[in-house]
Amino acid sequence: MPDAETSRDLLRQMALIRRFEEEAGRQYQRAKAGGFLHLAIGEEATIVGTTSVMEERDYLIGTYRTHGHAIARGTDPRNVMAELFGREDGTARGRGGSMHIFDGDRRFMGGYGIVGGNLPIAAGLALASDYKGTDEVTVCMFGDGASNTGNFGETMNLAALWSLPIVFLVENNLYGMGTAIARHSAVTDLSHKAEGLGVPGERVDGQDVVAMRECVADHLEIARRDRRPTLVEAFTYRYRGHSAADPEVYRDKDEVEEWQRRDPIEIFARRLIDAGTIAEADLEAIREEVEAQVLDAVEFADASEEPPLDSLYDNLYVFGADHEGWYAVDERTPDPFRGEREREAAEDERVRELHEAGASYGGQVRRSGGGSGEGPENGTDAPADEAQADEEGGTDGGQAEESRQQGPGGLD
Amino acid sequence: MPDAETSRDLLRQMALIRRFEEEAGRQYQRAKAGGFLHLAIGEEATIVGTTSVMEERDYLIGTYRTHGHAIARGTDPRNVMAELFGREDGTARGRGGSMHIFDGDRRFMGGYGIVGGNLPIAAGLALASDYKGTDEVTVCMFGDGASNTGNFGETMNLAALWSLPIVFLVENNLYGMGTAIARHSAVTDLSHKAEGLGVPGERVDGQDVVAMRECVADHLEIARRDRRPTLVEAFTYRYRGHSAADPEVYRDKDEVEEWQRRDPIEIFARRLIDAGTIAEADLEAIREEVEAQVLDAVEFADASEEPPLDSLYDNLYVFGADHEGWYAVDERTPDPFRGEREREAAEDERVRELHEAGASYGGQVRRSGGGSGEGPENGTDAPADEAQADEEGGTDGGQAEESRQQGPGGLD
Amino acid sequence: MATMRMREALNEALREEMERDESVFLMGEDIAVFEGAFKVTQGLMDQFGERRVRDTPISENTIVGTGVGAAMAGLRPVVELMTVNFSLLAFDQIINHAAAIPYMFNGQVRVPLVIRMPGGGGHQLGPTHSHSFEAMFLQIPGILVACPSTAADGKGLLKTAIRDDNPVIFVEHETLYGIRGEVPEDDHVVEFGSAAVRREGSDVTIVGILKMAHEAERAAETLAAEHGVEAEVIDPRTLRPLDLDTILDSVRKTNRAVIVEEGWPHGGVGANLAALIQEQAFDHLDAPIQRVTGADVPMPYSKRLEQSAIPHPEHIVSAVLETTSGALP
Amino acid sequence: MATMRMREALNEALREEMERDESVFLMGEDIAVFEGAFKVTQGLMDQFGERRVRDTPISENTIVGTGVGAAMAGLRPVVELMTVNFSLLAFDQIINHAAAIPYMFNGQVRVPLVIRMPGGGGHQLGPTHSHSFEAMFLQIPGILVACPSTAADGKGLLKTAIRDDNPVIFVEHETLYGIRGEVPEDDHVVEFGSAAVRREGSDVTIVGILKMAHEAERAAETLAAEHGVEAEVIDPRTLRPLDLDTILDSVRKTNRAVIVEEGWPHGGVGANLAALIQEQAFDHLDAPIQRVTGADVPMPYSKRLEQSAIPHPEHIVSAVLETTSGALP
Ligand SMILES: Cc1ncc(C[n+]2csc(CCOP(=O)(O)OP(=O)(O)O)c2C)c(N)n1
Ligand SMILES: Cc1ncc(C[n+]2csc(CCOP(=O)(O)OP(=O)(O)O)c2C)c(N)n1
Ligand SMILES: [Mg+2]
Ligand SMILES: [Mg+2]
Repeated sequence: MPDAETSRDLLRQMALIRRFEEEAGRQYQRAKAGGFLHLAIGEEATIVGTTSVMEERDYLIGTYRTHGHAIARGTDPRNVMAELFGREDGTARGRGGSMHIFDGDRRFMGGYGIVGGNLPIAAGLALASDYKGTDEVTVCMFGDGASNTGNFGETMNLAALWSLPIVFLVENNLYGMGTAIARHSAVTDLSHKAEGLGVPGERVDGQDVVAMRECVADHLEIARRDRRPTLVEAFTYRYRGHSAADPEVYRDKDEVEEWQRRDPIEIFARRLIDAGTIAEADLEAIREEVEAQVLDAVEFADASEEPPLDSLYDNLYVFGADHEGWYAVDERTPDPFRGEREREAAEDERVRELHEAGASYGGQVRRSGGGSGEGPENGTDAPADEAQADEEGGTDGGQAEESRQQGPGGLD
Repeated sequence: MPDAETSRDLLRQMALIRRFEEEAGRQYQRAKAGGFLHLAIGEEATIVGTTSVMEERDYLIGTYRTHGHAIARGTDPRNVMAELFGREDGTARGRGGSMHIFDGDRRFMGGYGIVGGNLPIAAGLALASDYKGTDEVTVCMFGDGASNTGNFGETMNLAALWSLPIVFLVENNLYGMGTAIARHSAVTDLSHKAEGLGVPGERVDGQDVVAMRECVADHLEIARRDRRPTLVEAFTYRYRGHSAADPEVYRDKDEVEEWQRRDPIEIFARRLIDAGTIAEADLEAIREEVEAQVLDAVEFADASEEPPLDSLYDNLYVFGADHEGWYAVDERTPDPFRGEREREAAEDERVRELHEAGASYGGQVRRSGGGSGEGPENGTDAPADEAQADEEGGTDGGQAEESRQQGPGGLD
Repeated sequence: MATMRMREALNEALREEMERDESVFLMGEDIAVFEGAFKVTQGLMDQFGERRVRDTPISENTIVGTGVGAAMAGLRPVVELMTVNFSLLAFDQIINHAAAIPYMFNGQVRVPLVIRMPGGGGHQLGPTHSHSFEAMFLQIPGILVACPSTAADGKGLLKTAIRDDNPVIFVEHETLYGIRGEVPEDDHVVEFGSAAVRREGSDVTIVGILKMAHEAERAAETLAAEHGVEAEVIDPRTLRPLDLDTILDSVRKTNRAVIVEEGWPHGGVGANLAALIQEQAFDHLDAPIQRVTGADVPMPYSKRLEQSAIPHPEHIVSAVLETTSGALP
Repeated sequence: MATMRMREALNEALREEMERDESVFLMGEDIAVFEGAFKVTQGLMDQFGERRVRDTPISENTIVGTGVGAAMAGLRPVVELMTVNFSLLAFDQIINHAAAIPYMFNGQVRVPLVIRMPGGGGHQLGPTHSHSFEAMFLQIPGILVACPSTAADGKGLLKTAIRDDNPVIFVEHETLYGIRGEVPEDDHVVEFGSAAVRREGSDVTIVGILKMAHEAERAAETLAAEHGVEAEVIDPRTLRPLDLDTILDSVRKTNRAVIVEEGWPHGGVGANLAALIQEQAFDHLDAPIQRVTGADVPMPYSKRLEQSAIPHPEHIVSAVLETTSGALP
């Protein structure tokens, strides 16, 4: 068992992530956050157990379900929430959204929307660590469903062949979207899935933060010392749907409830109280602490500005001294060299007007401080010209009608 | 041991493939065949051992090294040679070339130039067999290098998950092009590589045609009866370079010689003679038989016509009664609807001339019977306008200089 | 005529073709138990069972390749890729295999495969989930490309796609699943290679695909009401085969063209059409062909940024006025 | 000036950049022990060792993705894909990752990655080994696309690509490796986005890339000698960024344009250029812009069929005469 301070901190982190994600869900219902929202509620021990034994210099890379991963790495929840709100102070200034959180300073290397897409990138991070002669380790987290992608086989082989310092960590929550593991993976004991590819594995109880810590610490040590990859299969569960859009027809309430009885936060809290490590009052204090932190994050996010329209082309390309900033082309006028020069071009009144006209389909600009009290029908909701959409059966008609219940068209 | 007649036939098939490929190599040197030429010399027992226990209704699918596979399935060597010559009577009428042999009637389903590309297609063939309720089995052959492709992991998992009737057969010849297996695959015992993906495997001596037969027969039986996939790793060797262009810097002469002492044809011939199954005279008869067959194939190929230029768009699309044949577009005139109408358009003198002009860079048309005696500088060789190419340092200059030694630019 | 949503029209097409032909079956991620990310396959597993409606692992290249193999063996697979963005993982099987096989094996074998995939932006799905790749697919000889914008075309084109003996890329638009429209009863099929003239007009030809076909119609209304410009609006419906004749006939009448698409500007659908139109109707053009496209960026998440990166009627109106400036009121 | 082959020029660029910058390293199939399928990496493993010249398994998407990750961590990987045809297996890492990452993470991280890949036809490699995908790559915001046609440009552009902080697709042509040319000594770099005028002329502008830049020059000689037509020949050298100014200036002078590429006709490089030229120089055009492209088929193996599917000077001459018909002698 970790010491008292560490234990309290693990608990606090898990509680923070839980409360953050619950609030994110609420804000999504209020249409403050858009797109897809994939919550990891139920998987907090897997996340925090892992990050808590990583060094600052280690790399972490994950999927589209990584609000908690960033927060556990030290990213301010304010910036994560602001990203969900699509604002200037978001982790990617509103470019990435929930699926693409990133914090380079904390070596949280993203947040990737393509299932399996982060695996080869992890290999590259680890290769760089080796190439530079450091003892950094890369932790690459992905889902059970991702173990069926071509990248899985390719990357396991490459990592083993080149003895790369990676811990592959499968967050096996038993489902890839609406498909149960037995319906998507021939071998369901994922700890063995990469053995024939040169990466041995171990299964661990992902609901037990202490077990996670110990297991991941061992594997980090193998990577750091022996410079070779291993795999950890964390057996876990998400309590919410795949995304906010998920009707969850594919699993029983019973199953969910059974797993909820193994809630990683409750289990750990009980254990700490039973052992006398913390008192009920500490629990209450943690609750209040994270509540305040999350509400503050919402307030912060809501007060953050919308990205200005003339930032549309920012960071599409990196420019050196020699470049004039015209790698991109734009289409709104017949000048193919606009692109980053957009800002100059925006001085042109007509172009500015067109940009505004387009953006207005995304609602009014939010001014700082003006967030609270506005209903969901303002802000990020439906087209400006709703009546017209409706009348026609609606380019966006169907979607607009359904999105508040299901999210975008029901897609994950 | 198979009976005398079967044994003699196995030997004859292996000898035919060997002799065919030797001759193909010679014809390539003479520039009668172009492109890449990948010979399977040394791997004949792997091929014939496998096909000899397959049923006619079973599917076989392979790689770019499959002259022998088609011949072993019953394709007339004449048509294979004609394909290498790029002629009308080729298995694909000169469209595919050496890398893309196909014989639908014999359920030899190709010949694929993309490493690993045939694996998912094999899954589809097997799925169709199951879907239709037949007991057909698909044999999917590929190399050690292909086991590193994303398709390998994806297809193994899918085949196991869906219990598809496939025998995956790795022709492990220890090299993927110029890269030794230990330099490309973390796990070099490929029989275990797919175990974690749900496909158990077995290694067999690919130089021993009898062992191959027995092993593959067992696995065919599992597929046919239990409707599930397994993997066979045939341990074999190619005596020639990866392709005709290969300088073979990556392996020792010693290694090649060691494997040549395990020549699958010689070993089997000796065994049959030692056992009294055949006599030396039989050997001589087989030699003469295959010699005649291969020379006949060359003569046949050489007499076959070049595909007419107006067949360029043939079979690009399949047309029903409703279609006018204009799915394709062509660029030589500003009519985007030409495509299959090419033939009509070719009536237009200018278009015909342009086509001829283009084709003339591929040498003169070969008339039937006119093949023999022509030097390599006619026919399929360098641009018509060689002097010009030379003078300029040559669009094709460098290549033309090198191709007779190395094949196209030294590529695979 | 029945009124239904695009989603339902597509579902009906699948259902009817599966009823008609036992060799038609469906494969894709989450299409069976989950009934599809966009619910297009709703109810089909219940009706046809798991043999014919198959959930797959997340293995895009292999799913498409399995479709190719099954098609070569005589079945008619309809593969769903969850979105067009993931089709990039299957480009090898689409281009090097599905498109090439009939040709490279000299017609010994066919690949009657349909690959359905929703695409496009507008749902704030950000830079990995919002793109449009029609302009890549239309380049490839050996495949056909359909992109319906109405419920009726959704049904009619999908039925045609399934019956066609060639591999078909069937692009749907994520924001159009909810759109309602009249769909003819019975066996409604829409021929490939026949463009739909959505509105007649004499002053300018606007060509739009998928969602942009609707935006073009809206722009045309504004142009008529506010600028006295009568636009002819054409939806090509299939990009390969392409019904260039209908477009050219219109341009020969209007002498002006604007092409609207959601994809990127460089080398897009509009570039192809502009090149073809100027080649074949040069003497009829009174102004440069204008293109209205999505912005040249990976799609940003922020709703306002995203909307500013997608064409809207205002942009189309502006482009039309540019082609008509000086010439019309 | 030294005279060398394209292959040697590329090799020199790699060698010099590796000597200059320790963070530059190479990965690819058969590039180390085998020294590259086209021998571009000859001698580099011997000089730099296996740490910096790495043979990979056949895993295109993962090789590119490993390059993306290494670049994000501060290295400058140069990945070789054995041919452009296999790049289709890596389209996901190229488009959804390499191109999108700097933008989607708001510039917190860069992807200074070069992906080299030989392409094109002419060696009878048939339908899986002979294609040209420049027209797909140029569509993608977030990457740059270079396509050298001479030894000097091969060296100069590759050095620039390696130093550039953006992901670069570097397309080489398989039949140009042997071409000889003068290469300036010392640190020869060629700026991206600057087209080369290979020949001056006043009657027509011919734009050609890769091998077609050479075929365009040959056609220009024939045109001058046999038809009294003086063609200006332009090689854009990079397709993104695109030096449209140089092309437009030429067209404004010649009033006619012909674009030559080896890729497929529908939606090709030529379509993009034709669309841009007519947009921006409409009033200067005296005739439709002509495109000369590869035939709309997977490349056939037969040498004569293959050659008939690839553009040659005759086709270019014919297209030029079409644009000048009636107007010139
Ligand atoms: C390549 C790709 N295919 C499909 C999708 C759509 N998709 C998003 S999440 C998901 C399920 C992934 O399941 P898993 O890997 O188990 O992760 P989890 O969501 O359970 O954390 C799917 C199919 C995608 N984003 N990328
Ligand atoms: C996807 C892909 N990548 C690379 C190549 C180039 N290439 C052709 S054969 C080959 C080696 C394959 O080795 P293996 O699978 O062992 O088969 P073998 O040639 O030994 O029979 C390579 C890299 C290719 N054709 N396809
Ligand atoms: Mg999961
Ligand atoms: Mg091999």
